[in-house]
Amino acid sequence: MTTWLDPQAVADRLNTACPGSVVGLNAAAAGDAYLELSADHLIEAVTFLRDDAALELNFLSNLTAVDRDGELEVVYHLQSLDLNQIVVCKVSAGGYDDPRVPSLEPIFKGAHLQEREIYDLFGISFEGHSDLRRMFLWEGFPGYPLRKSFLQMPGNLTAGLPGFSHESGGNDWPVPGTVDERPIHPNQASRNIPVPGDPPRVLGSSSEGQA
Amino acid sequence: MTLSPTDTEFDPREPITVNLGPQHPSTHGVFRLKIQIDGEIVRDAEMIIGYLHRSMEKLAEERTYTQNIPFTDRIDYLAAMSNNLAYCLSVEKLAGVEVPPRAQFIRVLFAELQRIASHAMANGTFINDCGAWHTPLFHMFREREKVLDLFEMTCGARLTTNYMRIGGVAFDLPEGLLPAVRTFLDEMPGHIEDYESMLIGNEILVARARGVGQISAEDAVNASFSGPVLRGSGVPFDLRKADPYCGYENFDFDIPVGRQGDCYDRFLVRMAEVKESIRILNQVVDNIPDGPWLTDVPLHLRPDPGEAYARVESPRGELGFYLVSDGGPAPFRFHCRPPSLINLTALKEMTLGGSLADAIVTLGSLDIVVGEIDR
Amino acid sequence: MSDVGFHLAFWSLSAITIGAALMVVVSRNLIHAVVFLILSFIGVAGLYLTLSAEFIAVVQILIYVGAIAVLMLFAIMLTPRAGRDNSETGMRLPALVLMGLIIAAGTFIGLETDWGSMRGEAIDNQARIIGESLINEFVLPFEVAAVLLTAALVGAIALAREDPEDGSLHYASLLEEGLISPDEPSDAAPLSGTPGGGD
Amino acid sequence: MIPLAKWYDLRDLSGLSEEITGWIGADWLASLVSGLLGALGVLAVVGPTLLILIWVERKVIARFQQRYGPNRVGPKGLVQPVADALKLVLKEELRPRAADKYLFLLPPVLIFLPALLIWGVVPFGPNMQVADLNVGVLYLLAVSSTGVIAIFIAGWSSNNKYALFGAMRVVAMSISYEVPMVLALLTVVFFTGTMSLNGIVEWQQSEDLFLVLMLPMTAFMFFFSATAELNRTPLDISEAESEIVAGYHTEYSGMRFGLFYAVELLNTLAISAFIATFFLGGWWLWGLDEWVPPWIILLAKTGGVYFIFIWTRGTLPRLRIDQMMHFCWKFLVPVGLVFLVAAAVERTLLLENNWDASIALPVFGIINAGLTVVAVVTWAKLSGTESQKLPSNAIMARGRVGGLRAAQAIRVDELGAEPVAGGGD
Repeated sequence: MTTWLDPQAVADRLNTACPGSVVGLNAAAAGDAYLELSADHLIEAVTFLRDDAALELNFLSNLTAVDRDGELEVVYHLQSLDLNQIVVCKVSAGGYDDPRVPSLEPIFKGAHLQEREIYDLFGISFEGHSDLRRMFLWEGFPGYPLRKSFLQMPGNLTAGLPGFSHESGGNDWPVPGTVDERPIHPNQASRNIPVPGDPPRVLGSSSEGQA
Repeated sequence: MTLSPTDTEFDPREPITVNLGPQHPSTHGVFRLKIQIDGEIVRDAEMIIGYLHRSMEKLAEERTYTQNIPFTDRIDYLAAMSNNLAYCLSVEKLAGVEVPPRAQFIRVLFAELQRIASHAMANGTFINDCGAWHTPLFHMFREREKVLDLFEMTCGARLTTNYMRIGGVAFDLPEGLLPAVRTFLDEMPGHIEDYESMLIGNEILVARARGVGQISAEDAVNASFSGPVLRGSGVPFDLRKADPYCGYENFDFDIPVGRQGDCYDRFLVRMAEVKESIRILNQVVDNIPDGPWLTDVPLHLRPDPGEAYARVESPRGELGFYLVSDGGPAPFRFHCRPPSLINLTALKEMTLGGSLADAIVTLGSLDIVVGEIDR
Repeated sequence: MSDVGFHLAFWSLSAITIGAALMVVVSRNLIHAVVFLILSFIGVAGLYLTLSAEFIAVVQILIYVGAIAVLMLFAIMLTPRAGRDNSETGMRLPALVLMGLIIAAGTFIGLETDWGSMRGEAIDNQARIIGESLINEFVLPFEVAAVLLTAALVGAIALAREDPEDGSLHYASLLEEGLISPDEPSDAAPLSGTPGGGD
Repeated sequence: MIPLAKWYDLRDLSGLSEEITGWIGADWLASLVSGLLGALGVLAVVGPTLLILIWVERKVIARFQQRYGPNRVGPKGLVQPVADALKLVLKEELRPRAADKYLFLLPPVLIFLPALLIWGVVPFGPNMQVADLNVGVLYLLAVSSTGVIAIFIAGWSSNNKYALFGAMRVVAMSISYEVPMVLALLTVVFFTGTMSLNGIVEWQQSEDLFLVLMLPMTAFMFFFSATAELNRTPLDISEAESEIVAGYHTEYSGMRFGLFYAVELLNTLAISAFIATFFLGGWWLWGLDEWVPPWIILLAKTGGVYFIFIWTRGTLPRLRIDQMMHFCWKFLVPVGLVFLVAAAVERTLLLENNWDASIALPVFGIINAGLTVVAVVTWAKLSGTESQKLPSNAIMARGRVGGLRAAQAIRVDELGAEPVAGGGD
């Protein structure tokens, strides 16, 4: 079983090796715990994480980004194959105008295509990347589709499909049960996602008699 | 044509640019490889992708967690079950859903069947890329068909199965499936013997694939390779062993690894993995428990704010789903870690200096699925 | 073969040969010129056939069409500007004068020579006779030609072979440049993909 | 040789043509008519055979591949080739705008000529040959070498890089493989002492053996070189589907493509007939040719050889171009020279010493077979890189999981020594 490293322990080691590189951490629960690194010290910190004998996080398992409604952050899943442990690191890239993060390509060749993808879809510039071009979309595509603000961007893009948008009353999804009052994200509300309650569900609770 | 340019300054040593794809017999989909060749030797290779980009990660942000399961079928359409599984595991991790034991066994059953089907396809097309006249491909298609028949028996679909559910699987196994799987498992070793007598040690195949597209273990790890491509380089990393899910720790199987990380090693690793899958399947069929196959999960699941990253060993490598929830009915962020894409990272380095034919063989041995690359 | 058929064959083959040869000169496209040259060769082979010289005819096709013309096409195709038509040059007038003189000389010789015709039995086993005369009567010219061809072969190889240092494009030179490195351990240069081994 | 047959004798259709020309008075007209008759006869055999061949090849390959093959059009799908041909005729013929206007149209026609001309010297029976040239072997080589030009023009005029690659490959390949082919045929000529194809068959008849028994390596050389000249798997690099789409005929559509396709099959059939003639006794089969029409015996043998062609295509992957060239120049040519000398020495010994052929020939056959074994074993030992000699199996990790250290441990276990990082070949 892969060990999800305690961010606090990793942060302690990091702080002694390259002070100032850890800006925050969340040690809430396994799988959810992460380490927040500063973009300025990212290269040194990740190099240390890779080379440190006790951590040996030499496999960049996953690299992605999340748009926290205007705040872009890059998420790294660093793994050690031999020691079988993994840690999640996050770096804040800044707001929508000119988000920047140092590229991990010099340390992990595996970051090459994943960073290009993030640049393409989020518009985060990875400084030091050898070939930062759009990958899926063509050069000159208006905006970055995975940003939450994509629909407000230039390009005559309208929300939803005609006849299905929330405003035009196209949402005739039958929703049983009570309505969940918790707010949902505006982007999701604009599409045909119903605002559902939790319908009673018994499927699979017995071993026979199902659709 | 580059050979008859209209300008007077012509450098005869300038390499010729050849576009392999987006429509080409051996690019396995709408994948474009722009190669600069000098005679037959590849001097530069650049891949151009995105012809199949459907922006699934964006679409998924506007569908409920359950509605997203059919999307995952379309990510890697040659291993839909594995994609279903990876996504469901991720949601279950996010929402803290327990999966009943029977469902675990059913999931392993179909994930391994899917691996056999996918590896059959991969090896068949690989031999085709080496220039065989479709014979091994058709033989391997025969086995893949049998697996797809089993899928159809269970969930009605052959390719885009949409079978896994959050908290289990959609339906219980139909009557007669397990005997059918048993028959399949009894037949399969004979078929594998056929392939091995035909392909393994075939001088032409060895000449074409040995030492071609070689990548060392260090480079493979550095380039985040996973799956048979990583194991072909000799690194025994398999998530079924390293980070067991669905109770893989209870099954007895082994990890095959290659000798030097060339195309032939990847082919051999896939061949051996099929045998290991059969071993696992035999144990699954013998030990599958009775009981529920799906837990009670709200249809419109709203996990608490948080994030989860769960991964499985798909036929192509480490397939992970990174989900972020803001408490809404749909994922706030839906990210798929595509093994096909990441395994292409070092394509240029692997093809450089080889011949055009080697580049094709190398591409074939990486076993890409364009649906997963572009998503 | 009777006279009618013979004359028919001779005149049509002559027309093909000369017409094709003319097109070789007239055609502005190099590839077209070579294709006409091939036609001309075939016409000559046909003329040999009318002389009952089967062996020579077959050898004409085998060597001139099958080998020399193919080599010409190959060389032209690898020449960058072969696809373009040749443009006008300033050598038109001198060439015209020269050609006129040559044609006049040829006509003069053709008209003045007393062409005796030879009638004889067709030789049955020409290959044997040619072979015997080559190694008996004409053994010295034959050997000289062989040595000459060998020298030409060696010279061609020496000319075509480029030094690995000057950035030539061959596999060996790629090794020199370090673009491919089959022997060095790959941790020296990360991700130096080793190329096809081959044999 | 059997006596000249009556005109109605099926065993030897040449009697028929003799009869017909006998009715015509004029000498030149008679030779013209008999020539035309022969050509028509060949066409009448070759045309339908071609259609059947397409069906046979597809059906046999389908059986190799666990499929049914064509089985919808006509009984057992027999009419399928006709339907395909009709479809090809009706299809629009496209010409790329940038292609050379005249040269683009030439190759499909040009390539058909040698494919038909080559049938002129096939001895279907003792007297059944359109032209019994005493330089038949050279004629075969000359005619087959012209086909390259058509392929070449096709590739160049298409103005397509794939087509150009196909053309370049095909020229490089045919020039190279013509050498072992000529060497193989020269060996046969040296051994039999004749360049006439009928003469070669008659030699085999008089010595009562197939040449393949005397010269196994030469037969293989001819077969392999022919495979290269015909662009068939495993040497089909000029139209390697997975690399350069369709090679030189990428841009051809409709019946123009159909002609290329037909020529490929026709040439394969012709080469099968030549292999049957040179090495398998042609129309002769230990006296059976007195009872069965000789041309049926030849066609049966041809079918057998053709089946081997289909078989290799159905089972083998493709070699890379440099590997092909290596095989040609480093193995086939030297070995061909050795066998040429061997054949010359053997024939001279036989003629000079007046040895009893019935004893000497089997001895020579055994010597040649031994030489073949030596050549093959030597090549097998010398060729191939170190990495190609690695075992063909995956290593089992045996419970080891992890990264580079685990990989190292497995290698140490397996190889018993520190491996070189990254390998190399």
